[in-house]
Order: sequence, then C-alpha cells, then structure tokens
Amino acid sequence: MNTVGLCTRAAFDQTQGACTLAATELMTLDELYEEFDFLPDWEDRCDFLIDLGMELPKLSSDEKIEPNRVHGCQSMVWLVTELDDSGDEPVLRVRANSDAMIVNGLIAVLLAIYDGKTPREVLDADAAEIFKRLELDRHLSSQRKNGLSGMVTRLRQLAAAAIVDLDQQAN
Amino acid sequence: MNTVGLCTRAAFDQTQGACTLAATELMTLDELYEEFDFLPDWEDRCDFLIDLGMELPKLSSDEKIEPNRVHGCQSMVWLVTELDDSGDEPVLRVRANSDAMIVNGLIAVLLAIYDGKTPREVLDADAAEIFKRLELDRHLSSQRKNGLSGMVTRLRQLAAAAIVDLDQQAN
Amino acid sequence: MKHLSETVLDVRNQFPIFDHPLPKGQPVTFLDTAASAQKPQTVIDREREVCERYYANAYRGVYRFGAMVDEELEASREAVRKLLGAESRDELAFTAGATMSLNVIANGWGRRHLQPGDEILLSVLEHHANFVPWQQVVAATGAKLRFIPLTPAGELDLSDPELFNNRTRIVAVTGMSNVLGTLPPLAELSQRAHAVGAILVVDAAQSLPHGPIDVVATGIDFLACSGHKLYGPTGVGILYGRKELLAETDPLIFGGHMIDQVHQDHSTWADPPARFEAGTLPIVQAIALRPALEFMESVGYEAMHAHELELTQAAHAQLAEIPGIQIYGPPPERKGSIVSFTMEGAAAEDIAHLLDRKGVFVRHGHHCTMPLHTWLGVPATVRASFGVYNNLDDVQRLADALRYVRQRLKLDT
Amino acid sequence: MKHLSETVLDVRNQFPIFDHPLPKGQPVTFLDTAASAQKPQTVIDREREVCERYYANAYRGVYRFGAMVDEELEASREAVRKLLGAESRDELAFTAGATMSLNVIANGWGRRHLQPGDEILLSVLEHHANFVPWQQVVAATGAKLRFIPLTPAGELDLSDPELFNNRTRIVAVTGMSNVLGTLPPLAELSQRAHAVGAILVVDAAQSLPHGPIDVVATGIDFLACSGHKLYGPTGVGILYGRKELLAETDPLIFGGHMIDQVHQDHSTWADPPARFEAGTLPIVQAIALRPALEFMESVGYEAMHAHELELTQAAHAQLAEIPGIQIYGPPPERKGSIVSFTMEGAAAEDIAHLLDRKGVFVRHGHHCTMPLHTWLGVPATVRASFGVYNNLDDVQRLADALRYVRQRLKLDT
Ligand SMILES: Cc1ncc(COP(=O)(O)O)c(C=O)c1O
Ligand SMILES: Cc1ncc(COP(=O)(O)O)c(C=O)c1O
Repeated sequence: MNTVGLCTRAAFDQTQGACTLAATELMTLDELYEEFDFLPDWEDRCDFLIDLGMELPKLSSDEKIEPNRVHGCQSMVWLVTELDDSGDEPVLRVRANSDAMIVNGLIAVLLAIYDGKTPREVLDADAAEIFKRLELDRHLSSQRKNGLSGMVTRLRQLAAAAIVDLDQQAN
Repeated sequence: MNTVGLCTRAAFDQTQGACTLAATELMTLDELYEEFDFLPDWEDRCDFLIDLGMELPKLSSDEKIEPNRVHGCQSMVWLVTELDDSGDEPVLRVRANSDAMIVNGLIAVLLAIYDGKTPREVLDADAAEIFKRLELDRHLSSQRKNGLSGMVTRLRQLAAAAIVDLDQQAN
Repeated sequence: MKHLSETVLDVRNQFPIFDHPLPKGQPVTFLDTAASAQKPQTVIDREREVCERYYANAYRGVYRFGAMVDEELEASREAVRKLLGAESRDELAFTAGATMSLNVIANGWGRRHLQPGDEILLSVLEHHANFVPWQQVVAATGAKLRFIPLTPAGELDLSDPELFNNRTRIVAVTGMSNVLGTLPPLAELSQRAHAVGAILVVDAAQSLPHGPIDVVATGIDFLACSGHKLYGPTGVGILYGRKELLAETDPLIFGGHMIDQVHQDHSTWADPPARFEAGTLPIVQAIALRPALEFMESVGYEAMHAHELELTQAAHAQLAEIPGIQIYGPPPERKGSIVSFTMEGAAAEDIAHLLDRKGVFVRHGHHCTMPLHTWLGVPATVRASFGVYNNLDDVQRLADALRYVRQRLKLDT
Repeated sequence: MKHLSETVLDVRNQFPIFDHPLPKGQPVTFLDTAASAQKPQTVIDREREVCERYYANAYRGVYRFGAMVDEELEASREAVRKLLGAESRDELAFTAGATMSLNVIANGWGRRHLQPGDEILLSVLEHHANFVPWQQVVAATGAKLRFIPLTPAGELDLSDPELFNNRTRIVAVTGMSNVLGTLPPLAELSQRAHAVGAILVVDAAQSLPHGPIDVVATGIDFLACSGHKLYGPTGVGILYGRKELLAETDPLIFGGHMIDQVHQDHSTWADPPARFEAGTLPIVQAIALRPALEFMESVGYEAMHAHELELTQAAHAQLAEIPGIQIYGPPPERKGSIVSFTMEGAAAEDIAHLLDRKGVFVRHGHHCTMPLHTWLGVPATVRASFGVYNNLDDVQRLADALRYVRQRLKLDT
C-alpha cells in the first residue's frame, strides 16, 4: 500500500515540530480521541480533519469508478474494500477517497474504526458511539451524517457477508 | 301569489309605526338603497336583511326539491323561476327560499334586481355594481358571495335561454 | 359559576389572541378550536426568532444558518417522534398538513398495494380528507370501500362479522370525529385489522390535540396530523409510517431533496423521510411545531383532558336547558371536547351569524363530512369545540348567545 | 470600493437577520438567496399579527376572525394577481410551494391531456421540480420528453427546427436557471409553443424574485412560484393557470374545501382555485405573502435589477482575479444575480465549508439540477446568489474568503 503518513499531535509533540510517523501508519481511534480532546473548538477539529484528509492515501484513478461510488454524499466518494486473509485471521481492508478534504478527514475516522478489523470486529464496532465521543454527531450536517452512515452500512454489509462466507467455508 | 308584505322604513315612516305595505309588494332596489343608507352600520343592515328574510314569501314543500337546489351555498337554497307572458312583454318571475333568514334577506335583494324583469333587463342588470352599492361585496364572506353568484349565474342563463327562445318564436 | 384554577388562567394568558377585546368590548369567545387552534406566545416567538436570527433553506447548506435550521428541524422531528412513541425519526415526514399526509398514504401505499376486489374499511365519521383520497384510489385500483356503520349515538358499530374479512387490506379511521367527538377504539381496530392482514391508518388530526397516541403500543401503521390543530403553525403537518411500510410507499410529490439520482430517462428516490419531503419544507413552521408540543406537554395531558371534559359537560348541561337544541354524538365522557348541535327552526348559518354578534365564534355547515351529515339527516350542524384555553365563562356566553338567537329569530313567540 | 446608495442601506435595514454579527463578530454575508430569501420585518410582523389579533381557519367560519382571515387571504391573492397581470383571482391557487404547483400542473393537466407520442419540451436547465414530475407523467402516459439543448454559454439553443413540432403539447421551462442564472426567452417560447398548439408552463421560482412577469403579455399558460424565495414565508406557493386551462385541470390532492359534493360512491370538485386548495391552507403564510410583494414593489423592480446587476458584475470581476476559478453560464448582463463556479483543485464542499468560517454563506452541490451538472461535466458547483439586501462589501468578503480557501487547501504552494 502506498500510504501517506498522517501527522498526529502525538507524533508532532514527540519530534518538536516535525512529523515523523511512518508512511504506512494510519491514525488509531485512541490517537483521534486524544487529538480531539486537545483541540479546543469545533473549527480546530475541522482543521485537523482537513489536514488528515489532505494526507489520506489516494485511490488510483481506475479505482475511482462508478461501481465504487458511495451515493448520498454531497461530494464524490469512492470506497474500495477487500478481505485480506494473509494474516492469522481474515481482516477487512478499507480504502476510500473523496474529492473533498473534509470528507477525507471523516474517512480517516472511518478507517480508524474499520480498517484492518476482522468481520466480527467490524460488526461489533459502535460507530454511532464513536461519532458521539468525537462530537461528530452534534456537528455534522445531516447530509454528511447520511453520507457517513451510507459508508458504515456498506462496510457492515460486507462484514456480514464475509462472516457468512467464512462460516460456510468452515463447514 | 301568496306574498307576505315587507315593511320598509319608507312605509313605516308614512304610517308612523305601523306597516301598511300591500301584501304583494316586494321591496324595490331604490327602497333598498334608501334603507341601507339610513342604517348606520353593517350589523343593523344585517338585522334588516334578516327581517326581510323572515318575511320572504315561502316556497311550498314540493318546490323544495333537489332539482331546484342551488349548490355552493352554506345553507339550503331553492330557486323557482318561470317566464310570465301574461303581460305586454314576457318577464322572469323568480321565487327562492333558504332555511337561513340572512340568506333569505339576500334573496330579497336578488328578487329586487331580477323578479318581474324582462330577459333583456335581467342580462343588463349589473348585480356586482348593486352589491357594491349596498356594500354587500365588502361584508359578505366569500362563501356567501359564491352562493349568491351561483344564483345570479343561474338567472342570467335562464334569461339568455329565454331570449334565444323568444327570438326563434319571432322568426 | 365555578372558578377556574389558577393553572387554567395561566394557560389562557399564554395566548395573546385573548389579550384584546373585540371592537364592541366583548371578550373573544373562540369555540372553533377543532377547525384550528390559537397559538401560544412561544410558537409565535419561535417563528419570529428563526426568521430574525438564523433563517436559511433546510438540508442544503453547510453554512452556519443552514446547520442551525437543520438541527432545529431534527429537534422538532424528534419531539414528534416522542409524542407518537415512534421507533425512529426516519418514520416521520413533514408535510403541508394532515390532508397531504393522507393523500400520500392513500396514493403512495394504497395504489401500489391494492388489487381489484380488495377492501378499504372506513367509518361513516370520516372527514373528506380521509375519504375522498380513498375514493380516488378505489376508482384507480378496482378496490372497494366498505363502511363501518354507526350506533345511534354515533359510535362505531363493529358487530358485523363481515366488516373485517380476508379482502380487507386497509382500515382507515379518524382518531376522533371532528363533528361528533366520537373516539373510535383504535387498539381494537388495530387488532382486528392486523388479524386479517390489513394495515391501520389513523387520521389523528382531531385526536392528537387532546393527547398523545402511542403508535407502537396502539399498533398504528400510518398516521396523519396537522400542526395548526396542535396549537402550532399553519402550513405544516406530519406523516407517520412504520418503517417497513414507508419503505414500500411511493412518493406523491416529485422534486428537489426527495430524489437519489436523476437521469434524463429515469430517477430514483431518497430513503424516507426525505422521499416524502419534496421541495422546500415549511421550514419555519416545522421548527415552531416543537414549542407547540412543548406547550401541550407543559399543560399536561391529564390536566388538559380533565379541563376539556369539564367544559364539554358544562356545555351539554347548559344547552340542554335551551329549547329546540339537539346535540349529536356520544355523551361527554365518551367523546372529545366537541359539541355539535342543531336548533329547531333556526338554520345553522343564522345561528353562527348571530352568535358572532355576541363574540361567540363557532362553525357551521357540514364540517367536511357530507356522508356523516347524510347519516345524521341534517344538511348542517353548528359546532362548538373547546381548546385548552377555553373556560366556563365561554360556555356561559355560548348559552346566553343561543338564547339571544331564539329571541332574534322569534322562535319563542 | 464604491459606496452604496442610502436606499440600498435602507433596504438592508429592513432585514433583522443582519442586525446581529456572527459569534466571532463577523458580519453575516448571506449569498444563498436563490435557495431562500431572508424576510423583511414587515413579513415577520404580519405573521405575528395574524396569530395575535385575528387568527382562524379560512373559508369556513362566518365569525369575525374567520371573515378577517378570508379578506386578508383574498387581498393577498389579489396582490399576486396584480404582480402577474393575471385576469382573475380565480386563476391563482395557494399551494405549499413551487414544487407542489409544478406537480399539480404536470399531473392535473399533463396526465389528462397527453397521448402516447406527444412531446413535452424541457430545457436542460430545469430544476428537479420541473423535471421529475414530467418524467413521471411521461411514464404514465407514453408521452416523450424532448430537451432544448444549451449553447456553450448555457443559454437555450432554439435553432433545431424539430424542437417545436406538431406533437409538442407542453413546453415547460424555468424563468431563470437556479445555477447559471440563464433567462430563457419566454415570449419567444410562448409564441413558438402556441404556434404548434402547445401550452407554456413557466417555473418562475427563481425569476419572480427579480421582477414581475406579465402572464398575459408574455403568453404564459401555467406558472409556479414559491413564497420563501420572494422574501416571503416558507410553506406557501402559487399556482397560476389560465382560466380555461385550470378548468380542465384535475386536482392532485383531495380533501376538504376542494369538493363540491361528496357522496359515498363519488365526488365532484369545486371550481378553481378552491379545487387546488385541499385542506387547511398555509393561512398565515399566504397572508404574509402580501407584505413581501409590497416590499419588492417599494424597492422598485428597476432599482432592484440595477443593484443586483452591479453586484453580479462586481462578483464576476473579483472572481476573475482569483486563480483556478471558472464561472458557468452567461455574462452578468444576460443573466440573473447568480454566480456559480468551481475552483480547480478544491471540492465544492470544502469551499462552502471554508467560506462558512468567514461568515460567507454559499451553497454547493448539484442544486437540484443533476442533468444540468451532467451537461456541465462537474459533479458540483459553488453558488453565490444575491438578493436585494446584499452589497459590494459582501462581494468583497466572498473574494477574500475564496483567497483564504486557496491558502487553507494549499493550492498556491
Ligand atoms: C428553478 C427552481 N424551480 C423550483 C424550485 C422549487 O421550489 P420549492 O423548493 O420552493 O418548492 C426551485 C427552488 O429550489 C428552483 O430554484
Ligand atoms: C378529522 C380531520 N381529518 C383531517 C382534517 C384535515 O386537516 P387539514 O385541513 O389541516 O389538512 C381535519 C381538519 O379539518 C379533520 O378534522
């Protein structure tokens, strides 16, 4: 994966001003929480999301095709998923992109929740609770919420299908 | 015709208190104007209309039938017309009744305009102008106006048809 | 004459309409709440506040005012959800009024699901808004209307075993008659409808202003109501539909916001509730619906019911003393706060006209229920209906004014 | 920077929304008037006045408040009649909005009169409200949609002689594009429509807020508009139809007031406009439409046009200096006061979001015109639209904020 690193406050602090996170590391949920708690108001958090978004790994142009489009968002969003069974347990790999940086920032949050998780973990994750913790529920327009929940639904459907498939293979 | 007399201020004045109009006389337009001009406010005029209405000649119960109903009024209205050619010129005879006295009062106004008039006179009469002169246009609810204009339309249609018939007979 | 509790007075004081006497000095005796309720100050102020402080179109802009409007609309939707005990806000669409909601249900669900020979069960009580749309659907689908007859008291006579049968697909009834005050047994209707596989549609335009309805506990599938009867603004209504049903309901009005994708040759629809919210919403009015519901809650539904019952009982008692008056419908204990009557020898229009002179505002006519008036055998009735702001003085003034009517029309001579 | 005339300042002062700065002290730079206009004080006050002084349901009661409401509604209808130069008030119905009006026209006239093979001529500019309803009618009747193509500047290209042909029954176009500001030549369209026996339907939602349209002189058969874009309340719209056409238009919504007689087995309809006013009207909003029209008249349509043109020209000039911006549509002199654009490298959503931080309120997205955006070849645009209360400072703040966007998104590095 050709991932651009995301610069978090944690990483930033450690290096006194220069971002040194390894290029393949995406933000974890805990890092997100920490960052949000540190940022005083919503505008700063948005700025942070935009920064995250500007550094989100890009999809290639042949991945930005109609079958990968997520509808119901105000901006263009493409979502690419695969079940990676190279490790101990199969995990969902999620990549997504929008043309809007603020949306890319929200995608980074989604990736923190879902990317690299087993199908069971995906189904267990309480996205609504996490959005609440990050106050995204309060500050996002209902349109954006719709767009996000469209993506969440898609990921959960994939996870559920994967579980059925895996169970069948197991039998 | 078994008409109950209507007591106008003119007649009332002449006899210092007792109503002496002949039983067959309906109110004329001029008498109406005079009466309305004399009455200070709209409520008094309504009272006058109600009094007029309470003394309006009654239709017989076999005239109060569905074919004679005028729709579009808030109350029940029945309208009976005939072309009376017993005189020099054929004239339209109009009788109408409502169960509501205020509507009967308005019917009395209509009779003053249309009853006993030649078809040509019926078509020439400017009911809108007369209602305006009596300020009925300003004070009647749009529902009542609709009801009244339904009756006016019906009478004008009858007059128009009569003219066509009479012209044909003349040829 | 009984004195009103302080609470009731407080309630009345929240309605600025009563602050000014009529030109001749008479107090306003407003007895037409069933047609439309007066508005408390909080509702009036909220409308003004939206326009003065943060107005924008809804669900369109990300900017501050747009976001505030969206948030307020969703708060209002949530307040409605709570009032109805609905499971999700997505089951509630803002419409132009109960009439619009009922048309959406009849067209959107009825047309799509009815087959020739299917039956729609209505009561004879229905308002034209819950009658004519079904008549149209029947004409388009070949389904049939069947009517629940009334007992002499004007209540639903459910004794005919044929009423609910295996062709019954839809049962559509009013929650409260706008003429007789009758309160159909919704829970029983729901059970019997569901037992034969039919859905229950409730026209709550009249009932909701007198108390909350729990759609889940009662088993209601679709429900319609209007803001202006709920002490709220004109121009806004509510459509409730159970999630699975709303999902299989076609939109009736097409335009912005209700679409998912628009192509030159076809379009796809957004999910409910957006699917039923084409075009610009009655934004300000939908937002100001919330303070209306909060007002009702602050009065308390039990207090409201007790108060309205007292007024209805008083009206029955006082009108019984006036010669020639006949009141239609069930006794006060078994109906909502509506008193419809006729007076022998006096046309409804004359009564309404003469009461107006005394500052007593009632409605007359068929009240958009021609079939019910055919059943009653009278062309028109006079209706006095009570809201939470009325008091016993209002009832007294009604009775006094009716005596004046008799006198003016010379009925006692 | 040019200074605004006193008059313009006076106009702005009539809008209380501008009285309060935003939380960070920024002035409100409202550039989304095409989505919905702010309301002058007179409109806000009229709504309050109705509720506080004489509220009642409309066209139902004979009592004082009922009569006052009826009178005010008719005065409002008359004001609309005058604005449109219609021959009679009976040609004007109050609806829930332009979307509803267009649905009534498409369903009520279209469905009844269209035959398979008939053509409906639309432009590529159309808002979904004047597009999706026709798509539905076409699916139901077997008629076909045909599109008037656009010139590269986004104006109507009427050169194809096949556009108007003997199968053309309906020409339905916007009076002004809500994205490009394009002003279709209505008089020419009317002539060419009538020459082939077709009717002309005008979606005036965007055009009417910028100047009156004379339906008779222009030859318009049906017209739709919304109160909330006319500096009036949300929840109310207008349907105009030429008398003979309205008479042969079916109602879309069924219920109270729109009926003549209701029998158990069939019903008959009231004459227009009541036929199209089922249920309780948006009473308060329809009444408060009149002060909105009076406000526009008091500003004067010529002054309004001159002012809005100045703002549009200034916006074009200022935006031209910002790298990466492309403005769509005709030059300012040939369009209404709408400036839609994209900025290379910046998504519309990010632009709108970042402008909001500067108190600059614009809209982004497809603006309910997906087919037009397909034609433009961009998924979304940013739209700044001007109302009579905007000034050159607003334009300046828009330009400044757009420079900030470039900086924040690091587009210049
Ligand atoms: C050109 C055009 N037509 C129709 C509409 C629909 O108006 P409304 O949403 O008020 O029904 C709009 C407004 O968005 C518009 O811009
Ligand atoms: C029982 C009932 N249903 C429906 C309606 C229609 O409500 P609206 O006119 O607000 O659409 C009314 C109000 O007149 C009503 O009383």
